[in-house]
Amino acid sequence: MDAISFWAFAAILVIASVLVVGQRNPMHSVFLLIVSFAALSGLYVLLGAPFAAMIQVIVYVGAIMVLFLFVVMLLNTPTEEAPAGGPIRRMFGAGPRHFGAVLSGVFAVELALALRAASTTLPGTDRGTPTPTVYDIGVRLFHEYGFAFEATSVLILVAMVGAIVLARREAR
Amino acid sequence: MSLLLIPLLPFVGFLVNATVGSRLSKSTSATVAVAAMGLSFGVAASVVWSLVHVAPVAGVRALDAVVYTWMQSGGLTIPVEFRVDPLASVMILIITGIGSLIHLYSTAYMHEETDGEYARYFSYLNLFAAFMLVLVLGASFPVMFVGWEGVGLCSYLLIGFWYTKSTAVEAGKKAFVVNRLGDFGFVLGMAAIFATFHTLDFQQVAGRVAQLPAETTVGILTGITLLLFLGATGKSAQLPLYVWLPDAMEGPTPVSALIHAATMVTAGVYMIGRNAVLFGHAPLTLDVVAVVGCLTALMAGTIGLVQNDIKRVLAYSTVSQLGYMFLAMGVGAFAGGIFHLYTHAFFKALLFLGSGAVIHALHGEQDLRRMGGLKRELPITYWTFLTGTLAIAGVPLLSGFFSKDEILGKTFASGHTVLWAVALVTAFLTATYMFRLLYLAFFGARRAGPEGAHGPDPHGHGPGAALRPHLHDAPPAMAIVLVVLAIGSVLAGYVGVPASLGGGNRFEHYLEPSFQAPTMTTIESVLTAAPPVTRSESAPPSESPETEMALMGASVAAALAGIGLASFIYLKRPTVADVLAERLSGLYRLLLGKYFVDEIYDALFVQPIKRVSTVFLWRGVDAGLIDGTVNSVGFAVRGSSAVLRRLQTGSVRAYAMSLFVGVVAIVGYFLWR
Amino acid sequence: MLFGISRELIVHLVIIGVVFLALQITAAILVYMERKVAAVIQERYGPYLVGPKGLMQPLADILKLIMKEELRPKGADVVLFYAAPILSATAAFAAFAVIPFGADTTLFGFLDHPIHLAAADVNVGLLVIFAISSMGVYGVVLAGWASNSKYSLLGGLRSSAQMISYELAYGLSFAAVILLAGSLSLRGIVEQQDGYWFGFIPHWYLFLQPLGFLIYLTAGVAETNRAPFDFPEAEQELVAGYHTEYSSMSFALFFLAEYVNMATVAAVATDLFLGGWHGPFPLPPGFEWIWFLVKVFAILFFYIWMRWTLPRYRYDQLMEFGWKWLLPAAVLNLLVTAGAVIYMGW
Amino acid sequence: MPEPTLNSYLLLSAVLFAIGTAGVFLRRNLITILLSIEVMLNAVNLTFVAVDRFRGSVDGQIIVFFVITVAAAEAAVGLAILIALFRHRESLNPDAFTSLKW
Repeated sequence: MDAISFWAFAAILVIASVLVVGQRNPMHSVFLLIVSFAALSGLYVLLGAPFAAMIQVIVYVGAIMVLFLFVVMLLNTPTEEAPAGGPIRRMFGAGPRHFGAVLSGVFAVELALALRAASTTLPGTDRGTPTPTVYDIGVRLFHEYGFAFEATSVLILVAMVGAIVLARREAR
Repeated sequence: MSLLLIPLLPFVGFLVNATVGSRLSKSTSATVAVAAMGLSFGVAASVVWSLVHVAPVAGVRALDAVVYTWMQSGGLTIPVEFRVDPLASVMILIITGIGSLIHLYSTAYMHEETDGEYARYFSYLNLFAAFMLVLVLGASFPVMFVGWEGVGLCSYLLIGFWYTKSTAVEAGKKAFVVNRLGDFGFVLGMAAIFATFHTLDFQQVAGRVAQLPAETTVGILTGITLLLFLGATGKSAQLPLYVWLPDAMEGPTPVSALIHAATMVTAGVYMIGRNAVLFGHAPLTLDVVAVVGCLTALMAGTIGLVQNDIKRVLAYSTVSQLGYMFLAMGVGAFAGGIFHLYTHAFFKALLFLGSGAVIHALHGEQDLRRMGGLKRELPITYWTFLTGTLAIAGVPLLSGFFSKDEILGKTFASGHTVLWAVALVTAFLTATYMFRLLYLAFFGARRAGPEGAHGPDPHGHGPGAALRPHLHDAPPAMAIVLVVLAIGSVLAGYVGVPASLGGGNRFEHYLEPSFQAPTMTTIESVLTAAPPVTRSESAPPSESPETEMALMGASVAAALAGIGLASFIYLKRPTVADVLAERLSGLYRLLLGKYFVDEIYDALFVQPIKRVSTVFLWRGVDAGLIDGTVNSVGFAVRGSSAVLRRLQTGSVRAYAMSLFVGVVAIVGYFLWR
Repeated sequence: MLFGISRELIVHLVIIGVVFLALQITAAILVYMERKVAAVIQERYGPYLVGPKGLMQPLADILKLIMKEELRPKGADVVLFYAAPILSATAAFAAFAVIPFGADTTLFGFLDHPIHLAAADVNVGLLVIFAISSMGVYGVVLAGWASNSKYSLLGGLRSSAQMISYELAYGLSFAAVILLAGSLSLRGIVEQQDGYWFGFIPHWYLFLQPLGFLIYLTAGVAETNRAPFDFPEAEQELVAGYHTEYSSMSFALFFLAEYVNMATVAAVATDLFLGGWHGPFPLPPGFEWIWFLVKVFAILFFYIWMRWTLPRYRYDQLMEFGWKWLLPAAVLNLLVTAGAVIYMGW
Repeated sequence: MPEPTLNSYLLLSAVLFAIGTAGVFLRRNLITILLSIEVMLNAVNLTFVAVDRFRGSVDGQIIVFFVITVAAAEAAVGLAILIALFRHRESLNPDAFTSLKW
């Protein structure tokens, strides 16, 4: 049961992400990303972290992605402009970008190898172990991580002000 | 805590006027400033009251207030600590009391200034008061030094208050630089003290000095005290560093009254009194102090005889009175010196403010030769000024008499007959030039032509403003202050009536604890410390009342003679003055030129330094070495960056790429290592 | 055990099916209620032809919608255009899944262990509801954007902005209740509200959280884009807002979603503030869910009533109200509650 | 169908991360690039939660919480900057903003 759902979620996740970066329409990208987030939160639930899953959905899907949506609608740039110039120039112009893609592939392989280098026989995430409750998280968050919490809130405040200042159309 | 409040209140006043002052109306900022001082005075009074009723602990009567630990390194711990003992109490009363009066006076005197300037003036004045109080209340050298430098700064700011007047600015700079010389000595003295006693707290220093067997350490102590005295000469305008004070008269008159007569310039005297025990152990220094003081007194007096600027005369008289105080300190009559300081504060402030009233009435006219006959026109000013003059001249039963006589007596008693004689002569001179001033200003006929208000005109009246038929006397604010001070300078002396005149000389006894080492020491150490201490105590071998009376008579005679001479020359035969000037033209010019000290200094120090700075420091070091280095570094950087900047393609993707390549490389390295 | 499938599983599936159907029926009933109530308020007859007292009207509506032709504006984004209504409907139904609507029961001995009456019993149920209701925005925005029409776009933007703004107050009113109950699970919260004060006042959070309840209702109205906050479909301004371009079933889905959302909001309100299935007087075991239904429909009636009574706000007024009044009020409420919990031990 | 182990989660997040980076390099639209960055962030979050589960602690989830918060701030500011940029050049192509160079 868990196995099935894991592979299902994983598949959705990977495919959605690939599509996010794989096509040119930002609107579609946004929605695909939402899908991948949903899959991710599914994985969190599997990992016995429903809290994280819900936070993921509430904050990412409920807030951040809406923000992206607004910007996409506001700027209304449906698809990114196709690379300029003839085929050759396009090829070479695109050179570094493709190189980057290849590089990231290499990176993935490296990580995979690193994991293999580590013993593959890690104990599975069996459902037997008790899942930490929201209560535990809260206690720890507000004690050990109290300062970080406050700092983050300040950061958000700053970000808010900054965003408003930056995006405001200066009056003239 | 209230102790801390004393300097804090003026400081708050300063903050207010300095920050929002320019937006406040004149009346508001004036109210703030005066209120700050007034409150401070009230607090000071209450503190002194409680001090009088506190029982001496270990021979020390003092109230402490530690604010916080300022610095701590190794064996050195300096708390910001305020301490009020009898000596300090007298000082704070003078500062806050006279200070408040002068603030009040200024409200009227500076009224022609624009709002902003007005506020600026009062902010400076308040700041000065705050620093002065810190200076006086500081319980250790560093704290005192803060105040010491602070008042220096304020005096600089206030001398150059009318910064559009080049002379004022020059004078300010001069004062600043000359004071630096003194402070240099002061700082070295501090360092030496810490090296010797491992503490900078006055009481502890005194205590440890008392423990030292005098003979062994005379050398060190002499050195230390001489350095400190250098500082004192700088601040209190003694030879050789007195030159800045006369020029300081460029500042507004109330400033001259407060800073350059009543309070700041007496800081040096106070500092010596504060370290009485220390100085007491350095007989040599004491003699130096006495001689320097005496010479200063004489020289300033002689110069004062011929000056024509009303304020300069007063300035020189200040210098000479300060000389008196140092003389007193030098002969070990610490109480006497402080006593004179205290009375002097009254009548000299009074005189300055009186002259201020005159200048105010004449719209900035300061030249005695253009005055005269003001007696009828400015009655209040005249009478108060007269009181002040009598007081300073040492006419019996006025404050000046008691203090000056005290000093003369102590000097004679301490066996410095020569100094005594010189001091006597100075007393005579004092009387003379003060009455010359009085007569020239108030008697005879107006000598100011239609071109009346030339010369320094700080109030920005156009020329011919003096054409006005009637001169207005001091406005109420000023008049009140003048009267109060006049009363003060009459009565101030009576706290210290000498025994021979049937007074208990309570003042002296009140102050005495401040000049003795705290007896926190063991008996034998006190004994070892005994011989010098007797000398430092302000109780010299008492001479018989007859001699005392005789001395008194002498000083009175000197004073009266001076008055007589002055009235003879400037009332009976006004021509005589010019005749004398003709006859002794050499001497006259010498005096008029203030012994050409400024010129000498200029030739001796200023010019050479200038030359060295231009040729070597500027052309050689600065332009050649420093600029050369800097520029070459700059060129090097520019050259290299011309190459490196090519990396800055400006494309975000490129940056990300480089970063990521790095990541991949590093991970790979750790993988295939 | 039959066919190796435990009764629990069967019952569970049955419950899910029941909830699903119930919601659709509720929607149908609501359509009818809406029109009847409107008619009563406006002194009309309302639907009365189809069936007795027009009871069959919703059926007719649905048939009509199904018969209609699917239209798609030119230049619309095909995928998203059709994804939108599905998404909003899905979200609407999913949200209800975690809502418990009855006390544990063995269905009169059919089961040997009592079972929770809820499609899915999650211990962070409130968070789930919150998350999914925030998902609901997308259907609207998507529809607005995908149908490539200015009215739709405006409607979509408006409603998304509106939902985002009111989600804050919404969530904060949750938080107050969570503080009181000390649990994120809806069931737990309902259990907390069992019992009575002085034996007759039911132990509902409504009485501890009057302000919270008001805030919740208001925000809920805004969340569901109902009058007086129905800007996304402000007829006079935007034709029909984000679903201007929709027709036939896809339109029906939006319609369905709206009513299901209303039902959800009402149900949550019932569980959070009105003590769920705990009534003024207890019902025989196995029938508590009746209380639940009664309360839900009371609130729904209130919604409809409000819609036909209150005029629509102006958009800026709405935003101003949301940010300057509702949110501060919610924060205040939360603070007071926290204080009460700490110092008075509520 | 093999039972998922910690490794499979980590592998998944590695792949996800790689996809994100690839997106950053490939796309020519700043919005999409930001989205790719979000993908990378989530890859990391997944690692945290997985290891968390493995160690039976909650710190990972808390860190995830912080990551998400910071991501929110980042998105807000980033998008604001993006809007400002778009006002100046009618484009979101990162290659259009290369004026900040030597």
